[in-house]
Amino acid sequence: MIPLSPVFDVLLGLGLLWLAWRVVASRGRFTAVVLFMVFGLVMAIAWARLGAPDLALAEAAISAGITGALLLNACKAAYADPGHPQPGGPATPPPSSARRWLVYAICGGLGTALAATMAWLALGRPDVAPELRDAVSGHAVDNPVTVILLDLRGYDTLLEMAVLLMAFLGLRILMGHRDLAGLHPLPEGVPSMADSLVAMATPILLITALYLFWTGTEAPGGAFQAGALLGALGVMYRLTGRIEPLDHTPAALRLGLILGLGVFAGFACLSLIWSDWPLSYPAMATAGVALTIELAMMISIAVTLTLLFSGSAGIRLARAPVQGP
Amino acid sequence: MTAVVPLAATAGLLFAIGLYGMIGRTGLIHRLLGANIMASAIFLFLVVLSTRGIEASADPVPQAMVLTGIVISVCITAFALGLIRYLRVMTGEDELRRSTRDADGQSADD
Amino acid sequence: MTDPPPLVMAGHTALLLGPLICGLLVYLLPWPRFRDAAPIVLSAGLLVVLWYLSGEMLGTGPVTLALGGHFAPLGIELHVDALALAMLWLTGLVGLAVNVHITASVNLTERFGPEGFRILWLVLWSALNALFVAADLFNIYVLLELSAITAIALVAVSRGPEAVAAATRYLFFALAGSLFFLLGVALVYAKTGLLALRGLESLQWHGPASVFALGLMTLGLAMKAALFPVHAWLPRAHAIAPSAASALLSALVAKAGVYLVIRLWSGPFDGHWPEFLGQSMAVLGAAGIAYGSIQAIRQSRLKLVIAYSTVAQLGYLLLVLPLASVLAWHGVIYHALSHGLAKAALFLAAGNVIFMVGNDRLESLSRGDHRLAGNAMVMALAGVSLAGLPPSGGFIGKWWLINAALESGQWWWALVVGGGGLLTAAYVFRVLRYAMAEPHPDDGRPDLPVKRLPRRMFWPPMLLALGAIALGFAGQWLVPILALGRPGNIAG
Amino acid sequence: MSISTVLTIALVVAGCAFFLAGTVGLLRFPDTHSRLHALTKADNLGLGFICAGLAVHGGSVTGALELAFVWALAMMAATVSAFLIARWADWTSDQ
Repeated sequence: MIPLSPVFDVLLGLGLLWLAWRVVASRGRFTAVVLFMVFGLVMAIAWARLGAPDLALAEAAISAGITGALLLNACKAAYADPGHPQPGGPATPPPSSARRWLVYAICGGLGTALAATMAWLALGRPDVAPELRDAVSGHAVDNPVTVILLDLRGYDTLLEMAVLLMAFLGLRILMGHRDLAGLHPLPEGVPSMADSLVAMATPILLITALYLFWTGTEAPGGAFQAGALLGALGVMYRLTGRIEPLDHTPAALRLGLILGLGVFAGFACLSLIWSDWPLSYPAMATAGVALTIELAMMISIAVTLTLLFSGSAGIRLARAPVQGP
Repeated sequence: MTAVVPLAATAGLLFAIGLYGMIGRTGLIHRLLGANIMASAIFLFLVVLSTRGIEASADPVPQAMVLTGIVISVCITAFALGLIRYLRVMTGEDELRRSTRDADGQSADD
Repeated sequence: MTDPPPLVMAGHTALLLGPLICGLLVYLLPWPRFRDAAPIVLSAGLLVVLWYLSGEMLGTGPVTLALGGHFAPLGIELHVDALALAMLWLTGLVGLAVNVHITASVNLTERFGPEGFRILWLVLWSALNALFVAADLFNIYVLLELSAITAIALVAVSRGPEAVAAATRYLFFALAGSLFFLLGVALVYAKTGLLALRGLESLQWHGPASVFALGLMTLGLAMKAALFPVHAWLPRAHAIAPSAASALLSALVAKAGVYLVIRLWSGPFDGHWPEFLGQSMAVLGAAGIAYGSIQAIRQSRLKLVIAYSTVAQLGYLLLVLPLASVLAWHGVIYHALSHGLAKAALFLAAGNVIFMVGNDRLESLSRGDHRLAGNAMVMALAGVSLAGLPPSGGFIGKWWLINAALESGQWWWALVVGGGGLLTAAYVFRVLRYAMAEPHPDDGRPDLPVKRLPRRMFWPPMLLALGAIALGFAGQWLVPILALGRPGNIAG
Repeated sequence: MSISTVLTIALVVAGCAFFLAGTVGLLRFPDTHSRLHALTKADNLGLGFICAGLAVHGGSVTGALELAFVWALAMMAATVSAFLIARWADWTSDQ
């Protein structure tokens, strides 16, 4: 390894700390959000540096990309939403200096203790169970992370799909409110250049997503990365007005929303037929079943992310597609 | 690997900075960003852990935990943003009042 | 490890995934009859399953199951013992009552279809069942997030600024709580490379890192459970939610956090904490009892009284940490069961009051209308159990706790239990005094009609309250079940 | 030190210099349009130089093609986003 690398790591760490501090200490919302997106990208660099490029991709796409889009959308909505009366007088009195020092003391103390503990723990090397190594290397699916996500800890992934669905349904409760401005397209119609970029990006994103999905069984990638890419495509379609919001959820969309969770849970129950345990894969068709579940999850993730961003109960393709120049 | 110690220590400090954002600020967006930084700090620590596992390749368990965790944190963030936005539309405020007065609203039964 | 009979595994699968799949079906096919009937049929079926599983467990003892057949350290394990079984029963009973109650009480068709409410609650039910049998740290984290997001959404169902403010406050507490919990999990994994509770129990890894991790996880769980110093979100959230949801949140969701604290302290972390930490946790519990009860006495709205009472009643559960004896263990299980039934009954009854008179101010209870009398009866029965008056489940639980405290020589905890009972009696009788009071001559206005209460709304809380009382007669009969799978630190 | 290493270092250093210039422009120029002007041109060139340097370093044709593809995609995205930012700047100054 190049001798300069410790310096680089320290600089990377300091950069992350500085960015994080700027995020929490900045005055304006917009500044904080943009700095947070930069923070996410630098974090992705740190992960790539630690030898986890697929996690870095997921962080950049899902965390910095989708979260960033959601946050920017919320900032924009702050201007678009109707009448927010300024409350008479400050809502909360500025925190007393005693309270401020208490917060500093808590955070400083916890940070020091955590940094020391984590550095010390990271140096130790607990034994990785040999059973785990054997199970991962002898599995019909080649990518170790996919083995964990779909088989060994598949139950967690199932529940994670439930969290995704619940996030949308939780938002759905709030959506009935008439005063909430949806996500409007840009003020004077759709800019032609963005539209042509979307047209151009569609095949590239589709192919990349399918590639990520397909390669997930043997190399970094899988349903979540692919679903996030498709979700990003949905976000672009929504921004350029190719997708319109609806105030109800059509049956097909409902099916798309619950498909991943439903297929996974149904599989868990069905597997009692060929084995004693739920969620165990049939010996003959492990890879095929895994791929089916991943496909269903990819569709659900894409649909849910698009709907979460759109901030509406449903969506449909725009009747009259926007014409180019 | 040399990256382990500085980045693990960074993770600990990042968590504290995120916590400051969460309890030291009043603006809800800033508090939410603080929570996201806390989550990122934990994920960074888990990624650090994944480098020291099986010699040839990384330890896949922390990596799977990070992937699950990222998706969950995006979901919670999206839901929280919806609540924050709705709160602003209804009350015009970007923060939670620290009032001691008891809520006098009605629940949805009636 | 011997495999349990296939039917046992199938039964647990039904408990874990049944409500979830039912929720998905109801969401996909929102026919009114189907969406009302399916959850009721499901909850009745799950009670049968629970009956079968309890019988099996009497023969075999506590069971450890593994999803996909991958036992630790490969995959995710489930562990079912008496405490878990008690909580599963509680969930099943409260779930049945709530399912019947919401067919008449929650009517949100205009903006948010009832199927949306159903799926939120059915997934919450799955998450709770899963939490009570979970035996894997990261799995617990995911389940905590799932139960939190559904619970918060259920609070937000009551729209309006107060509800959204309460839901947002709840969300930030839950978010901080789950992050602290996840941080603790990460530290445990860094130190041991394990996530399964069973593996951690058999590993010798005492040290400052384990106490640090335990502290972080406990702090996180305390935020979720609204234990005393970090309780600020609970009263408003539980008071503003639709009453059927309040019943679930108070009787089950908040309790799940305390349940996990007890699980962790007496399971994998047993022996890692010095004695004074156990005592200080119980001191926090006692402070919660005092604070919650006094606040409950000062409230002027019925649902706030009941919500503050939850802050108080959860404190009793922490007393098992310093006491650590068989009697205390039984007492805590009994207290959890009877409090859950009584609290759910009270919230459903409060919902009925709102349904009938339009608000839940205490003065409204003294309307002198005979239609309110049945409901007051429910509150009286549930209140008797809550205050620990004989004959009731609450009485047995508290009696055992007091005896455990006296046996171990820690008489001060007996005082806490007794004093807490007195305070509880104070706020219960304050509510009943309003309910029994002769109406003020000016208040009996005929222009304020009292709506007739459907039977579907009256009987669920009534039966829950009667169940809480009936537990008082079943003590000796249930002891052999309660003894299954006591943790190691509790002497036999 | 082989000729390809020297070439790589030269190209990457040139790329970094363009990035530096672009960033200085971003920080120093007075309004949105001139900032965009500094940023897009300098950064696209800088990225191009760095991709070329890496392609020389990698030494394979497919690698070079992939890097060229990366550069092309980044340029497309940069073009459109610069256009959108400029339009937004016009729109807000009109208000």
